[in-house]
Amino acid sequence: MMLTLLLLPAVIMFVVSFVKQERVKYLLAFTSFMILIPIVKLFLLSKPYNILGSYLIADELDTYIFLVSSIVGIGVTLALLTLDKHVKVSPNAYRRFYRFFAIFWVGLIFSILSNHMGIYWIGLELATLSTVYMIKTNYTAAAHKEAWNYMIVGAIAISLVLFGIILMYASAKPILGEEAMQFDVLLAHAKDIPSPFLFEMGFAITTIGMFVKMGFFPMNLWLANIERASFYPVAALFSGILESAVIIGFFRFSKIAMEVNYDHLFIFVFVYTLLTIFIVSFLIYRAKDFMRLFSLSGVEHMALIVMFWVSGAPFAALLHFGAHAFLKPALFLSSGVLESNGKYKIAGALKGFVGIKGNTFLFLVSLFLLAIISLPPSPMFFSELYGFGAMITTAKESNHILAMIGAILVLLILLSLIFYRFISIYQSMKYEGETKEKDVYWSEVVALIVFSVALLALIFPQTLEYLDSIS
Amino acid sequence: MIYYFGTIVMLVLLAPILLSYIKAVKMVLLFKRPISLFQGYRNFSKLMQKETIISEETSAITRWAPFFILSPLVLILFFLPPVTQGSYYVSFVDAFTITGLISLSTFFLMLLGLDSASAFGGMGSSRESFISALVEPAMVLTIFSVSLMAGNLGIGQAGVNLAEHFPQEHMASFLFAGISFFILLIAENGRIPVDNPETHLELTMVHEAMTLDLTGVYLAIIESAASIKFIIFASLFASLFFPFGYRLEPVEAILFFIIKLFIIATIVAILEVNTAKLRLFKIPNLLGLSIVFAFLSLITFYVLGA
Amino acid sequence: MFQFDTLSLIFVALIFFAAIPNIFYSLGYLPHIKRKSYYVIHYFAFIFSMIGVVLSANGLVFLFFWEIMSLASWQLILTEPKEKSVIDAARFYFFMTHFGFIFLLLFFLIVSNGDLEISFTQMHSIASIFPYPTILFFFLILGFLSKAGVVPVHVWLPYAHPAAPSPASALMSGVMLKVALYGLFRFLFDVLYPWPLEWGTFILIIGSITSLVGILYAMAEHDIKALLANSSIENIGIILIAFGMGMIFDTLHMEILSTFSFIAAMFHIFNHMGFKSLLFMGAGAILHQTHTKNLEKYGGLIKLMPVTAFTFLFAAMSITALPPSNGFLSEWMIFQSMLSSSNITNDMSLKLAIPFAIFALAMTGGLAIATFIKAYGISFLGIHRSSNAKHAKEVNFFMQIGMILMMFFIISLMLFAPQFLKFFDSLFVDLGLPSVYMRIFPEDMFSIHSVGVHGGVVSPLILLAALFGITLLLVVAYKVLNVKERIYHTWGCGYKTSAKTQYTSTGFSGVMRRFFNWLYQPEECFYKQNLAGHETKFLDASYEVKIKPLFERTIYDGLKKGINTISYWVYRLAHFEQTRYPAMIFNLMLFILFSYRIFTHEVSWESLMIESIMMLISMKILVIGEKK
Amino acid sequence: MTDFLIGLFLASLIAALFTTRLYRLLLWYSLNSLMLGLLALGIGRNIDDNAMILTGIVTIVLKAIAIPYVLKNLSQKFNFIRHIVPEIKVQYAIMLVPAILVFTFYLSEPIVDMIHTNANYVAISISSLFLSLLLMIEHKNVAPKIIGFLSMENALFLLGVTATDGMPMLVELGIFFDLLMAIVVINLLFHKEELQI
Repeated sequence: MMLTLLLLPAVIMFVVSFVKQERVKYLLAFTSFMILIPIVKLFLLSKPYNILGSYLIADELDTYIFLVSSIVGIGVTLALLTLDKHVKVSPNAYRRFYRFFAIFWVGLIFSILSNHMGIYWIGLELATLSTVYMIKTNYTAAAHKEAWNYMIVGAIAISLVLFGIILMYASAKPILGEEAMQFDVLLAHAKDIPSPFLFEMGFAITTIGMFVKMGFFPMNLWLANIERASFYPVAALFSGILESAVIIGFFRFSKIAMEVNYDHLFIFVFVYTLLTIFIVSFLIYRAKDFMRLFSLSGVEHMALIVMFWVSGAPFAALLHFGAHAFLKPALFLSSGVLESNGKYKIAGALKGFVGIKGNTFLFLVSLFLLAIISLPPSPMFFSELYGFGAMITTAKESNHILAMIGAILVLLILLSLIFYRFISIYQSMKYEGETKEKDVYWSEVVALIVFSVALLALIFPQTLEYLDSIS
Repeated sequence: MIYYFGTIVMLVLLAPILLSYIKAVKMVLLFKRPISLFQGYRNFSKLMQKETIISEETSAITRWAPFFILSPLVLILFFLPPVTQGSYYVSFVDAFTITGLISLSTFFLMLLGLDSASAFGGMGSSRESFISALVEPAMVLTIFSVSLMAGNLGIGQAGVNLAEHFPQEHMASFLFAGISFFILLIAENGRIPVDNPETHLELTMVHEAMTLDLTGVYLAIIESAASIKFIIFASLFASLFFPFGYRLEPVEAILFFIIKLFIIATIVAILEVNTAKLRLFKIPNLLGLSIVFAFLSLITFYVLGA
Repeated sequence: MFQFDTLSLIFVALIFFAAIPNIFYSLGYLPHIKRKSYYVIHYFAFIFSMIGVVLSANGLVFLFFWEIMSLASWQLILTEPKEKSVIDAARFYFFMTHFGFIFLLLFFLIVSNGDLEISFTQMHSIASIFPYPTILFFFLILGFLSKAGVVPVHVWLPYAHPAAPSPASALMSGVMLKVALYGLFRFLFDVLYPWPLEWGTFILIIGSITSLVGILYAMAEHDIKALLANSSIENIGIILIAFGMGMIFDTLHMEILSTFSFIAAMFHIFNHMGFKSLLFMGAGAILHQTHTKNLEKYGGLIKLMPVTAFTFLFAAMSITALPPSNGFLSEWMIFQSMLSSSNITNDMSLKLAIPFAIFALAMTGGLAIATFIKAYGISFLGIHRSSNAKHAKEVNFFMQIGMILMMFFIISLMLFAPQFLKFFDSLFVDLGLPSVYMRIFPEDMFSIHSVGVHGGVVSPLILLAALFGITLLLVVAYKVLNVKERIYHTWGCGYKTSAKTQYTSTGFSGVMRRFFNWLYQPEECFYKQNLAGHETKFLDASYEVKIKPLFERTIYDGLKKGINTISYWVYRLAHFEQTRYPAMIFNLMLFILFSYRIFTHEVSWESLMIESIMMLISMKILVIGEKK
Repeated sequence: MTDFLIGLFLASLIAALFTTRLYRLLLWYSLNSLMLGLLALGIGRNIDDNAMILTGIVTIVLKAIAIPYVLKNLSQKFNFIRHIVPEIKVQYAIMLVPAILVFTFYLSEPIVDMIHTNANYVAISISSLFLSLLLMIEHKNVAPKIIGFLSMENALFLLGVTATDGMPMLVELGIFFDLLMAIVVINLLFHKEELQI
């Protein structure tokens, strides 16, 4: 019942997208707003709520992530209405985009709500393959090349994930049988897995797959190039929704891995993410255009979320996740406007906005830019406080404090490098360069407003309590 | 009390005489016919009769600065250590206040130099600021070590203590402090080799350059300020570094003190005759010397306790 | 959430004393600013955030308001982003504040075990069991003193403060630096107490160095606001000297003396707030009228803007510590506290550090006189050096009100010194130190006594009265004589006296610059247009000096270079061609699985070596490939 | 019997690494999948698990016959380059392949005493994963990369079949569905090559 309700809008979208009509795009947008309704209903239900036996279970964690993703989706589809004002795009491209958006959404539903490794993987694969096609809605050679790139690397990553899943399943099957595929059962019996090494191997491979997909080291530029080549709403979808589908998987797997052997997990993930942030920060220091800048910083934030999660601050991780999921798509959407006078023209990009629309846009974008580098009162400020706090606590418990604190210090210095870059970009956007008239459309402004309202909602005490209760 | 005021009056009267005495000694040494000791008074009365010319480029500073230059120095006279036993001395003022008051008068002197938009004035205050900036630390350090040896910061009390029991155990640092203070005495009062009060040659001018545009009463005030400054330093030197003859009968003590002052003046005069005026950029070497000595005395006192 | 103990309240009082005249002043300054609402919003946000910082009672609130404060001040600097230099200054400033924030964050996280809502006293219990307290101390130092502008993390300050609109820079120099010091005080007292001797000595030394460096660069400045900013660095150094002495005494269990030094530090904090705000207001007034910050363009302003000139002179006398001004009193107290250290017998490092500090402080005093003579004389006295200065007028009513109010505050600091000292004394009694008020003022209010054995005495009011009396006498005598005056113009050796004949600011500091050449290493550009081949005769000549601070040249530029090279190599590394992606993943998996295998089962250097060799080979074959 | 089939599976995969012709590659791939299917059937009969048998049948039908056929059609339709030379030199390759095998056995050595099934199966499937990665690495053009991806899928199945005696039915079907989806997408990607707007 609930499942059909969830799937319905996607199915409608899929069907409608075959209608060759000019007006149809508004209908599509409208249907895409519908996705929110069942999700809100789901959100309000008492948890845990079995949607499909023990396969799809809605608990606090996944409903939260699902809600966030759906809001992002709505914002993106809103901004999509005026995509053609900024870039050359044919109406069929629109419909094709929605067709695959529908498939993407179905995949997302399964992967996020799943309580079952296999189903999680199936959903993820579905989402990935459909996004491959979304990249192609932009008819350029670059987009085509990147689509292939994404196809190949994404396929590798996905198969690695599945491989790891099977290994984990194999490690737990002797005691759990078919049940071993279910997250909750596995978590419950994680302590008495007969072959922890097999499990850890599986976990390592899965994690590599996921990290590759999130664009961690060494694939940093891979994601950046793809998002550069595709339309900015697609980029927004990538960083806003697809990543969330990946990260929830990581959350679930790492929870089990923590039970199995915390030290191995922590060292492995910490070193990996630290390396990633090192590379990314220096890449950002040299970034020359908005898309790359934003996607690299997206990678950075993903790494931070992962770090926070494994160092035992799920609250911080979730808060940071929410903030990032709202901020990054917003920035990607605005980048369509910002780049309206030249892709690599950063100086003066925030100049020349007139009227209410323009000024609202200007205000919101500068707000987002300052929020993404976690200046208060952005939610990221608080999440980073708590996340690093948890890190320090783990450092204190570990038996070589100084090394850990040194590592955290290095991490913070790298972040401050990114901070410096963003500040200089912000200033040059706002105060340098020549003023050139730019036009903004209501859809984008409304989308940004939606995102900012969502951000505000994040720092309400109730929300914080809710997030605290999740972990 | 009578001795207290007596000393002050005595010092005020003595101030011009001492300067002209130095001049006279120098002339004697140069086989010239010496000027009379009262030349200072003559100049003073001459200047008092002249009209004052005020430059139209100047501002209120010129009208007020001379008083502010003189008054702190006059004030210092009241704070000097006692000359004789049983004489009253001010207990609520210590060495820093005195250095502070001296720099207060210097401050206004420099402003005065800059006020008349002449090249000389600027030059003078620039050089003066340079010299006083280097003098300041030496002075503070010296006074530090002396008052440490005297065991009291109150300048009057310090003088008394030194007179009561001479610090044999700290002879080394006492000596260093003495040398450094003597250099300061020369530098602060613009004597050769730091400055040459006689000539009006822009290469050598420091103190004179600042007051070049003054005449009449204002100039008289400045000159008397200079002489008072000299006597302040001289008497400080006398009572801090030659703390003898304090226990004599009051009148004899005062006479002895005056003799000490003249001895100091003679030393200065002889020094002036025998040394050439230093180039401006050589001056820091001299002052650096005094800083070093002051530092040494402090360090020796602190570390070696000698 | 918030707390209202004496320390907080004292700083709240400081902020209010600074803010009230400043608000009047900026009321008058506002017409000068284009983006009014922007300015006003950030201005008040700035003030409130500072109040929030000093009132906050737990780490979370503190950090929150701290960041808001940085944010607001950064935006204030960007109020008038006309030229590039302002934008760069703002960026530099914001980066440095964030840099400091990192260390604060680490400090707080360590002493609060990640739960930032706990109170400072609970933090103390956590910090006391932390094995490496010195790390905490250095985090604290880097965090707060990079904001307070202490050498070597001071380079941003002379750029940032002048770039802001004058009321804002008055607030930044006058108050924000003090808020940083508040942080230092607060957490040294509440969290990291007791202190080892080295900490005090360290603070003493950096304080001395800071004061020297600050005043030396102030001496060489030609931009009046930058000059003032540099002198703020110097004063922060002085405050730190006093504070370091206090810490040293406290470690040596001379509580009386330590309280005395702390009181001296607090007193100097208030004084510096007063005169530095006033000086910045004056500089702002000049800037407002002449539209330039360059000292060389001023001159003769005393006739055109008397109120500004008078207040500026007043503040200058106070900052150069001339008796009996309040500045003199606080420096006197600091000297006294250092002098009372004569009977410290145990520690050699102290015996060398304290004389050095004394020397530094004295040197600073001398140089400060030179600096402010230059600042005042060149800008207000003589003849105007440019048409900007020629057409200056007295500033509007509100700005005058602001300056006069601030002057009154400074006067009150001088006249009511005993009351203020009592106030500070109560603070340190609150912090568990003994009260020394009765020992500073044993018999009467008139004379301030040093608490050291055979300490010195000073009595500002008597001095003031005496000075007035004697001056009055002289003036009266002058009037009685009624000498007749003649108005004539300055003698220019036969030449016509003009702006060109008088000393420039470059010329004024020339002697000093030449003496400290090894520090400044100035780049001089000298231009002379000779007349018919004569070496000595010339139509026109100009001489300019640019000084780039030593630290900036060495540390900061070096860092920038380093980062650029690293980022270049990372960039090269990350841009391998995309056909290599699978290869990279291959190697990654190889590496991680291998490491897992080793670290879970046998960790030995052989296996590690084998792994590394294997990784190298496969990297060579798969990723790097053949040389084309 | 099982070990024999596994050996053949690995052999066909290694052979695929050294081929220089596209159709030969397709052939090796289909043989590889055939071995997998037979393996599934065999094990399914041993532990009479119908799901497993079904999997085997589907594998043979889909992977051993349908997909190579489709790919061949595609290659004729969009005339791919059929002469595909490995990037990596043969001498390197013959060093790498045994190295990988040794490494994976070393890797799975601790598992032996942990699980009842043969740890070498795990080793072999990991190594076949690496090998199919190698297949993707050593070719620049798209078609062999796709084959590599597909044989990676096979490696997964091998692991699923041998180490865990088959995964839940639902999962296996899902995987097949995704495989089809992937083929469709690839097809579309090629198609778009044609109608560039």
